[in-house]
Order: sequence, then C-alpha cells, then structure tokens
Amino acid sequence: MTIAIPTFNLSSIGPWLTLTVAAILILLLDALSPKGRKAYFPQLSLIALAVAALQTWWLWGQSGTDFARMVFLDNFAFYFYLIVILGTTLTVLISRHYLEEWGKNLGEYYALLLFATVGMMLMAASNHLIMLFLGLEIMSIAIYVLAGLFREDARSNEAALKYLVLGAFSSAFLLFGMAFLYGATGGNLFIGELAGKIKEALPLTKPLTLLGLALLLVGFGFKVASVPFHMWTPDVYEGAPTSITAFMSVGVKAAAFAAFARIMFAAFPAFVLEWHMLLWVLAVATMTIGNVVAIAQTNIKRMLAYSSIAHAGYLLVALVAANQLGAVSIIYYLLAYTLMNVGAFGVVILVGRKKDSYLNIYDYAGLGFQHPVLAAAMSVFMFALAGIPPTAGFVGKFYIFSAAVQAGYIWLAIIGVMNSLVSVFYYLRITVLMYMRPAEADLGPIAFTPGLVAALIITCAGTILVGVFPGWFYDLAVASVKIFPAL
Amino acid sequence: MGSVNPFFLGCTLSLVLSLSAFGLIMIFTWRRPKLSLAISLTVSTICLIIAWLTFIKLSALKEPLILSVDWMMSDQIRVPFGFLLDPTSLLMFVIVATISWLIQLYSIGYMAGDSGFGRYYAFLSLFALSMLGLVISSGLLQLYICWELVGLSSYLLIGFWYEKFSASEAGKKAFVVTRFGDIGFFMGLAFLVLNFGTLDIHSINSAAMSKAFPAWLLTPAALLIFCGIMGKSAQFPIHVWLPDAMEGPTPVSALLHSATMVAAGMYLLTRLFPFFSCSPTAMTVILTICTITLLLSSTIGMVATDIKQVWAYSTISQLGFMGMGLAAAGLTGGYLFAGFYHLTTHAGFKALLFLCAGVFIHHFHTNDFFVMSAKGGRRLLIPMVTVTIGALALAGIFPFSGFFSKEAILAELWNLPNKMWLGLGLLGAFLTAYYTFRVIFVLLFPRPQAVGGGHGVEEEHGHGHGQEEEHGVPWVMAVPLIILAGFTCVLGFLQAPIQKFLLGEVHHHAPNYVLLVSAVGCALGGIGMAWLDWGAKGAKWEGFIRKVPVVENFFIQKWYMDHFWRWFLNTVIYGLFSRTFTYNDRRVVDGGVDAVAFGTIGSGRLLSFIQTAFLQLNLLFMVLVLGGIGIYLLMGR
Amino acid sequence: MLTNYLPVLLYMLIAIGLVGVIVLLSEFLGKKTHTYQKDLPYECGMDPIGDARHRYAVRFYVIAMFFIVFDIEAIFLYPWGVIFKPLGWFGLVEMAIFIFILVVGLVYVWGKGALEWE
Amino acid sequence: MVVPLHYYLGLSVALFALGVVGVLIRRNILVILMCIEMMLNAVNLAFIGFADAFKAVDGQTFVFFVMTVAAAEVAVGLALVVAIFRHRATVYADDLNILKW
Repeated sequence: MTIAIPTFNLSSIGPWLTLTVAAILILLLDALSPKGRKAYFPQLSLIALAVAALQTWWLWGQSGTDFARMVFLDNFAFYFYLIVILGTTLTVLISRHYLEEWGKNLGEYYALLLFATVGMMLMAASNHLIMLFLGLEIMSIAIYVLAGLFREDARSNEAALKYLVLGAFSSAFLLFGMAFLYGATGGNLFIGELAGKIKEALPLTKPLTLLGLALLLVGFGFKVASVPFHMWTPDVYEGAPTSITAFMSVGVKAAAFAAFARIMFAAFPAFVLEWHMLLWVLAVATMTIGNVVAIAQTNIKRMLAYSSIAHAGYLLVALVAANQLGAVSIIYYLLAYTLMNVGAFGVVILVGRKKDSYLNIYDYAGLGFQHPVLAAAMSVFMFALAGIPPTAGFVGKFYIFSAAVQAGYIWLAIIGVMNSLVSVFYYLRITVLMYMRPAEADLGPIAFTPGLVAALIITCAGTILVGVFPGWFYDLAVASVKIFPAL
Repeated sequence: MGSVNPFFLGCTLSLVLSLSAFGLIMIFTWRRPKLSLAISLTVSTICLIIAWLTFIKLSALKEPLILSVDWMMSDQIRVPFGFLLDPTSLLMFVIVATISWLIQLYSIGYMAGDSGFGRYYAFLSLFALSMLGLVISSGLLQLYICWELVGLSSYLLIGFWYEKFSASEAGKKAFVVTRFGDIGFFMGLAFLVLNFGTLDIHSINSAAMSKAFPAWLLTPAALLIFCGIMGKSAQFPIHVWLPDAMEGPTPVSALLHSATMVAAGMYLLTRLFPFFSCSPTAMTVILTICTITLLLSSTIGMVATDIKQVWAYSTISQLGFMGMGLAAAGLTGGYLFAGFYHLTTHAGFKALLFLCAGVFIHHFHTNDFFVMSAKGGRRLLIPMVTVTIGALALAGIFPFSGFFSKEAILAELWNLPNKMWLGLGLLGAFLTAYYTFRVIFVLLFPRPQAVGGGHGVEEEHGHGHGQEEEHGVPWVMAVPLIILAGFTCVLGFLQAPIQKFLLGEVHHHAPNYVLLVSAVGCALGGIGMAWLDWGAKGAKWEGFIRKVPVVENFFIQKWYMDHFWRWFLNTVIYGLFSRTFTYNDRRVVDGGVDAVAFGTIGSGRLLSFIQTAFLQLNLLFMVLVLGGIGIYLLMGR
Repeated sequence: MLTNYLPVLLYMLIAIGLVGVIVLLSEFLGKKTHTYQKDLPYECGMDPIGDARHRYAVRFYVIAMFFIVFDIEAIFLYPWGVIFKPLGWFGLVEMAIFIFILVVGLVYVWGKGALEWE
Repeated sequence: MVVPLHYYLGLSVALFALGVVGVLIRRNILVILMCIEMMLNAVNLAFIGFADAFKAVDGQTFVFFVMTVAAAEVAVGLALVVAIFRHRATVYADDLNILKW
C-alpha cells in the first residue's frame, strides 16, 4: 500500500505558522523564565502579528486551494486575516496596563490571544468542515479560558462558565448539522463542493439537508450573537475582562461571519429561499431587540454588548441581501466595526480606571471637561457606531442597506434604518453625558499608557479614514468577494 | 490640476476654518471665554468676507460652477463631493454667512458672563460649518451629512443650558423628531442612488428637466426626500419640535429657527426644484401639507403668550408659505423665485424679530410679552422700533421686504386653477398680520393692571436689579438689529436684481391689482383686527377667538399635536417595545423565577426545571427556536 | 499458517517476562515500608470502605484534567501507527512535530508548578 | 453482519436528544458537561454510521477531532468549575446568578 503525500506549500499558511510559533514560544518562555522578566510578551506578540500581516500581504492575490483542498487561498480569507490581525493587535495594545492592574499580565494571555487568532484565520480559510470545526474550537476554547482569566473574580468565572456551557452546547448543534450534511451529500465534507453534491442528491435527502441547515444556523447564530441565540452575550461581555470583551466582540464576530458567509453563499444555492427567509426574521429580531434593550442598560459593557448584538443584526441584513454589494458590505463593515468597537472598549478601560471601578454610564458625566481629547475620541466611536457620517460606520451601514434595497428587501432596509435611528439614542446619550453633565464626583486620575494611547489613535484615525476614503477598502473587498460566482 | 480654483480654495477654507475653530475651542480654549470668542469671531468674519467676495465675483455667472471630486464608494455608486456654485447657493451662502456673523456679534452681549461661553462659540462654529457646507454642497450625500450635522449642532445649541431640564428635553426632542423625517430623506437618497446612480444635484436636476426619470421613480423619491424637509422645516405633522426649541438662548433661536436651520428644508426644496416639479403628485402633497402648516401655526400663534413662541409659530407658518409658493410654482410651471425670495426676506426680518425679542428677554428676564409690556418694554427705543419694522415686514406691509415676497408667492397661488389655495393663503396672511400685531400692540400700549394687578406695578419699581444693563442696549446687540432692520427696509426694492440674479432674466408681468388689493387688504384687516382687540383704547385685551372657547382651547393645546406625539411615543415606542423588553429583563425573568421559587415546592420536576436558573432557560430557548426552525423548514411550503 | 502468529506469541512472552522480572526485582531490591495508607487497596489515598458520596480533594480533578488532555491526544497516534510504513519519513516528522507540541504543553504545565501536589 | 444506516442514525438522534434533555434539566454543572459530551458522542456515532454507509473515511477522521476537542473543552470546563467551587462552594447551575439582566 502506498499513500501519495499531497504536495503542499507551507508559505500558504505562513501567517498561521508565525502566530502559532510565537504563541508556543511565549508559553515556553513563560514557563521557563524566572518571574519578573516577562514584560516582553506584548512586544513579542505585536512583532508576530506584524509579520503575519506582512505574510498575508504577500499572499494577497493568490487563488485556489492548498493542503489537499483543505485550505482556501483567496482574497476573501486574506481580508479576514487582516481584520482579525488588526483586532488582535489592538487588543494587545489595550491589554497590558489593564492586566497589570489586575495583576494578571501573564504570558498565557498573549499565547491564548494568538491561538484564538489562528483559530479565526482557520475559520475564514477553511474549505473543509473539519477545518472549520477545528478553527471554531481553537478560537472558542482559547476564549473560554481568556474570559475566565480573572480567576479570583466571581463574575469573570461565571461569564466564562456560562460561555463554555452555551458554546459547547451550540457547537454540538453545529456538529450535528455537519453530520447531517455529510450524510446528505453522500460523504462530502468539502465546503466548495457542498453545493454540487447537495444538488445531486436533492430529492432523496432534502429533509436531511434542511435539518443540517437549521442546525448550522443555530450554531453560527450563536457565535455571531444573533437573537434568539444571543442570551449569553450580555452576561459574558459584562463578566469577561474588558480587553477580552473587545476581542470577542470584533474577532469572534468577524471570524464567525466569514465562515457563515462562505457556507451560506457557497453551499446552499438550492435553498436560497429558505435561508433567506429565516435569516430575514433573525436579522430583524436581532437588530430590534439589540437596539431596544440597549436603551435600558446602564452598565456600559452591557450596553456595548447589546449594541454588538444589534450590529450582528445589520451584518445579517447584508448576508440576507446575498449579492455582491452585500458580501462587500459584510467585509467592509467588519473592518469598520473592529476599529470603532475596540476603540470604544479602549475608552471603557481607561475610564474604568483601577480594576473596572467605573463602568456605569453615568461615570462618563463630565468627561468632556476633564479629558476633552478622550471624550472627543469616545464621541467619534459613538458616532461611528451610531452610523453618523463621515465615519466608517456610516459608510458601512450605507453599503449594507443599499445592498438590501438592491436585492429587493426594501422592508428589511427600512427596518434597519429605523433601528439605526433608535441606536442613535443610546450612543448619543454617552456623548451627551460627557459634554452636558457635570461630573458627579471626582473619580480620580486616568492613567494614559502608551499602548492604550496608540490603540486609541489608531482606532480613531482609522474610523475616520476608512469612512472618508472608503474607495480603497471597497476595492479590496470587491476583489475579495469575486470568489463567489453565485453573487 | 495646475492651479487651484480660487473659489474652491475659498469654500474649502471657510469650511476648514470653521471646523478647526470648533475643534480648537472644544479641546483647548473652552475654559477661556475671551480667546474662544476671538477665534470664533475671526473665523466667522473670514467666512463672511469669503462669502461676499465669492458672491460679487460670481454674480455675473452664466453657468453654474461645479467644483467637485468624486468620492468613490463602489463601482456603481459615485458620490460627488465638492461645491456647486450657482445663483441659488451663492445667495444662500451670503445669507448664512451674514446672519451667523451678526449673531456671533450679538451673542457677545447676550451671552456675556455665561459659564459656557466658550462652548457656546464652539457650537456656533460647528453650526456655521455645517450650514455653509450644506448650502454649497454639490452632492446630495454631502448635503445629507451637513444636514445631520446641522441637526446635531442645533441639538447642542438648543440643549445648551442643559442644567435646565426643559432645555435638554427640548434639544432631545428636536433631534429625535427631525431624525424621524431624516429616515425618509435617507431612504429617498438610497432610492435615488440605486435607481439613478448619482447624487449630484446638478445632474439630477438636468435629468429631471429632460424627463429622464420615470414617474414611478420620481414621485416616491420626491416624497421621501420631502419627509426630511418636513422634519427640518417643521412642517405638519412633525412641526412639534420647533416651538420647544425656543428653550435655547435667544440668539440661537434667531440663528437656527429663523434664517438658517429651518430654512435648510426649504432650501433643499428650492435646490431640487426642477426635480420636484416633475412630479405633480409630490407637489400637490407638498402644497397641501404646507397649507395645513400655515393655518395650524398661525392659529396657535394667535393664542401664545411667550414672545419667542409667537415668533416660532410665525416661522413655521412662513415656512409653510414658502413651501406653498414653491409648490404652486412647480404645479404651474413657474419659477422657484417667489418661494426663495420669501426665504431671503424672511431670513432678514425673522432674525431681526428674534434678536429684538432677545433684547427684551435679556432686559426683563421673562419671555411673556404681557409682562414685558407691563414692565415698560416700549421704553427700549431701538428694539421697539426695529421690532415694529420686522413685524410690518412679517405682516406684509409696503414698503418692507415681506410685502414684496408675499406678493410674489400670492401671485404664484393666483396662477393655480383652484382658487381655494389662494383663499387659504390670504387667510394665512390675515392671521399672520393679526398675531404679529397682537404682540406689537401689547408691547406698545401696556396695561399693567391686566397682568395680575400689583405684581406688575411692583416690578415696575424694582425691575432693574441694580445692573447697568437697564440703561440701554449694548452696542454689540444694537448694531445687528440696525443692520437687519436696514436689510428689511431695502430688500424689497431689490426684487428685480435678485430675480435677475437667480433666474438670469426678469419676468415682468402686469401688476395684478385684484391680488394686490386683496393681499394688502388682508394684511391691513389683520392689523385692524389686532387693533380692535389689543390696541384701541376700549379694547378688551382678549382675542376675537375667545368668543369660541372650544376653538381657542384647541389652539392653546396646539391642536393636540403634542398630545398625539406624546401618546404615540409613550404607548407605541416605550410601551410596546422598550417597556416590554426591559420589563422582560427585570421582571418576567426574575419575577417568574421568584414566583416559582415561592410557589408550591412540591409541584414536582416540571417547575423545578423552570427554576433552574438562567443558564438553562437560555439553552431551552435555543432548543425551542431550533425546533421552530426545523418545523418551518420541513413543513413549510 | 499459525506460524504467522509467532511474532505475537514472542511479543507476549517478552512482555510477560519483563513484567515478571520487574516485579521480582522490586521485591528483592526495593526498600519496604509499611504504612496504613500504603497498605490500603489501590494505594491512592481513598478509603475503600465507606460512603460512596465522598468528597474528593480538588487536586484530583486537576490531575484528572491533565490526564484527559494528554491521554486523548494519543488518539492520533493510532492511525499513524496503522499506516506508519507507507507514510514514511513524512509521517514521522509530522508526528514528531505533534509530539513536540504536546511536550511543550507538558513543559508549560511543569514549569507552572501544576504538577506539584501541594 | 451489516448494521443498517438508520439504526445508527436512530441511536444517534436518541442519544443527542437525551443529551439535550440532560443539559436542560440537570442542575449540576458537572452533569451538564457530561451531557454535552453525550451530545458530541451522538454526533460521532452519526459520523461513523455515515462513513460506514458511504465507505468514506473522512467521517471517521472527523470523529478523532471531535473527541480531542471535546476533551479540551471538558478540561477547560472542569477547571472553571473548580475555580467557581473554590469561590462559592457550589456546582449548581442555578447559583450562577451574579450576572443578570
């Protein structure tokens, strides 16, 4: 018996390798080096991320698959690589001081961040359901641990455990869905070939395929925090360390949407009507509940959690639109969302001061007078999240709703616009508090550290630049979604 | 590009400077009033000079000057950003620059000593930025952005005295209500760009004129955009924010709610006039709504006692009047001149009226013009004269500017086949004259005893709280009044030059004496009625409307529009959505679990299963939804 | 035919022999101490007689976790073992990398002091 | 003897449903984790059944990965349970109620 070893090219997974090696290195160094000489982990992670970004840039423009068709090499994946690398970089920047305050500036933190990033990339690039599942779990398990990082903090523990139980539960559903698809297609696990196989076997296996589709929807719906699978979001976002909340809100969402979009666009053309209808309902419910409940929140992390649910709803609108502009808008919006949301969480960390003491939205009162620049930055993020021009959030929403209208979902677009109107209320409330209310008490100084300042500058400038000059990013996105011929 | 176009440079400069003034003050100098004032006023003066220079240099312009770059959003969607300088925008550019400059000047006196002085000027700069940007923008998206910025800065300015609850509420109301209309505007834009592929104002207009739009596309787009106009220009039924918006400092009211912000809506209508006039349906809707607005606000103005409220309602009614003029012109194939001319004159005299009101308020520390009158309002000579001039203009009396522009609008209405509109327009003119002169006569002929006896008399003695301001009006406040009064007197005679400037030619038509007589008659009739009710020696000091208490109450309650919206907000928005969901969060989940916990312990596994905390409820919910999805997929269709 | 199974027989004999030798050697060479705990069945610190709803020290869970994680990775060694030959050097290198990563995990756990009982 | 595919699937679905019910009604987090394991194993069974029916090997490969991942998940879950137990001396799901609406 001989087995033909498939040819492969290590450089096509270069970014993953870089990050994995860096993470392993950090783990080893952390375990072996004496205490007190561990301050260089953030820098090491940043270098690794920069190298990975560079490698991605070199890969840009390739197309096809590698590793026996397991891995997609296409711009769609690469764009998401860049988005998650950006998200992780920003997270590393906002983490250090925050962790030091909690006495948790640990090597494993950075190692797990990098592992989670690799998992996200895997999800974006996988052409095989095993790969997809592995990516999902590498990402999820790392984040379960990260969410429970503050072992001494009961809320952190509880958040992590809730996330784990719910997450494991939903991945079981996802897996069951994959199993059904595997059965329905007569033993095929390649995402790129699902559509054809489904069509071949259609009359016989329709119920099986539909069940698989439903289970996949639940699994992905959970990961992107779509209503009605959103219930973990506020709890976990509130309990997890703030830097991890930021990471979760952007990275997990981006990766999950990458995989979600790829599967939906590529694998289910035969059931377009069904999944459009379902996602239509999910999108409306997600936007509406996210925005309306966010109004009632007084904890800023919880508010941002509901806002993140609402944004998942907007992204679902783009998914439902399922045309080229829709796919482009998903990519563009996730980039914009990464910038503006991490920025907002950076401000939350700064204002939270020592060990997250001040997370109530009323703690933002008077910030505009004490720290005008910080308040201005927060206003930019809030405007962007609310979708007020000329920020990236506006352009993203414009693309999304245009895509919906283009696809004929006028009502969906109308509901979306109404929702973004509602969202203006709670985002602007923060701005109003900062500028129009005197501070209730002196909450103490805010420690500006280089990392956080750098992150805020990057996110702030990025939010505006991506909004003012969307053309370049748009072109990149168009180049990335060319791979979906069905659109 | 070899050499940069000087006009482009000028326009950009004015915007960039305003923005940097806002940024500088907000970030660095808001604690230091003098410095902030210097920055803001310098920038404003530069903008003024730029505006007038551009205006003069380009006044002989034949073709509109388009200086724009494409902001590429995607292959299909290109959004132009830049400046479209044509007569309409040039005239508005000058008006906005002038009025905001005057108001900055006036505010030095009015806001002196306010703790938020620096912040105030920052907001004024932001406002100038957004309004100037709006006026000269070449594309609708840029216009929309500025439109929202105008909304934002007006929100900031109206809620400027945020420690006053009503002020911050009013700011919020203005913002939310206008956003309501903006949804429509935005949808209209999306509709246009998706079906037509451009947002360039000039090409939209020329395409509309060459009948490139199919009607099914045109009418909905026009109506959607008009939603935005309704919000911004406070047209029925979303006019409710404007009277409340008087909570802001009075110069702000003058700036926002007379000449610029609310005029932005009508300006947009003018801007897209060729586009709008291609859809008779849309124009009829506009005409109807504007007419309702005119009558509604005039009647409310008859019973208001707050001087700023009266001016606010008069603003709404005049905006309705402009809208009527434009719509009528659109329906009969006329020109945009009448409505826009009224916009111009109105900007002048309404700013004047508000600033005068500001002087009175500043002086007497009250908004109630009955109290002002009792305290001797007529002794303030300059404002009293100027307010009378403004009122005459508002009422449409020769030779003040309002007369000419109203005349032009009525002429457009005359051209309509259905004379009902003309009749309603005349009725509006009558009511306008009536409520305007109600204020004037009350101020001129005080009756202290009418305002609750001794109170007024006592105030008569002690109204100066030992401050020097009572000796007169500070010059920074007086100068703008005089300048504006001058405009009001002069603008009327500039009708022909302005018409030539706007349309490129003067359309002489034989004076229509029937119309002239009836218009003047209505105005004079209104004044006469006011004289009978409020001015004459034996007048009862109560409006003729008092004779029909039901109707009067209806007007005092502002046609119950506020009630309606309050009900709508409470019941539908809060009640149905927010409450349900937050209630769910706080009560149903907790309460339900508690109830189970306190309930019968022995009722077995089913209940204890519900009791098992949130985690599993969440899980259960997921499973149930999955079941639902499965059923839908398998059984559906 | 049965000769095909000769290697298996040989293998079994060697295994049994090795076990026997080790047991015997430890019997002869080892130091013998008898404590109560040590003489209990299973030698694991648990009381063999008593209530089954006994509370375990939490450290057992920690060790159990490590065991699960490291043990389950062995699953990947089986398929490799089955096709060890055809995979050749490539498979060997792959598996070496895999085991190296496991070893890194072990080093980390060790370095962190998680294997210390106290 | 060949086991028919629908036997596999029937058992798999039954196991999965049992797991779901267990997760929903048990209060002890350890038991909940075990039930989740059961769900994953039901999936494994389905994969193996399909792989057997189609004579395709990827289904079996999938099972290996599911098993390892499940182990990792449970390890993390156990660690978290231990951490929570140290704090609050409870392993019951309904005591996880600090984070509330």
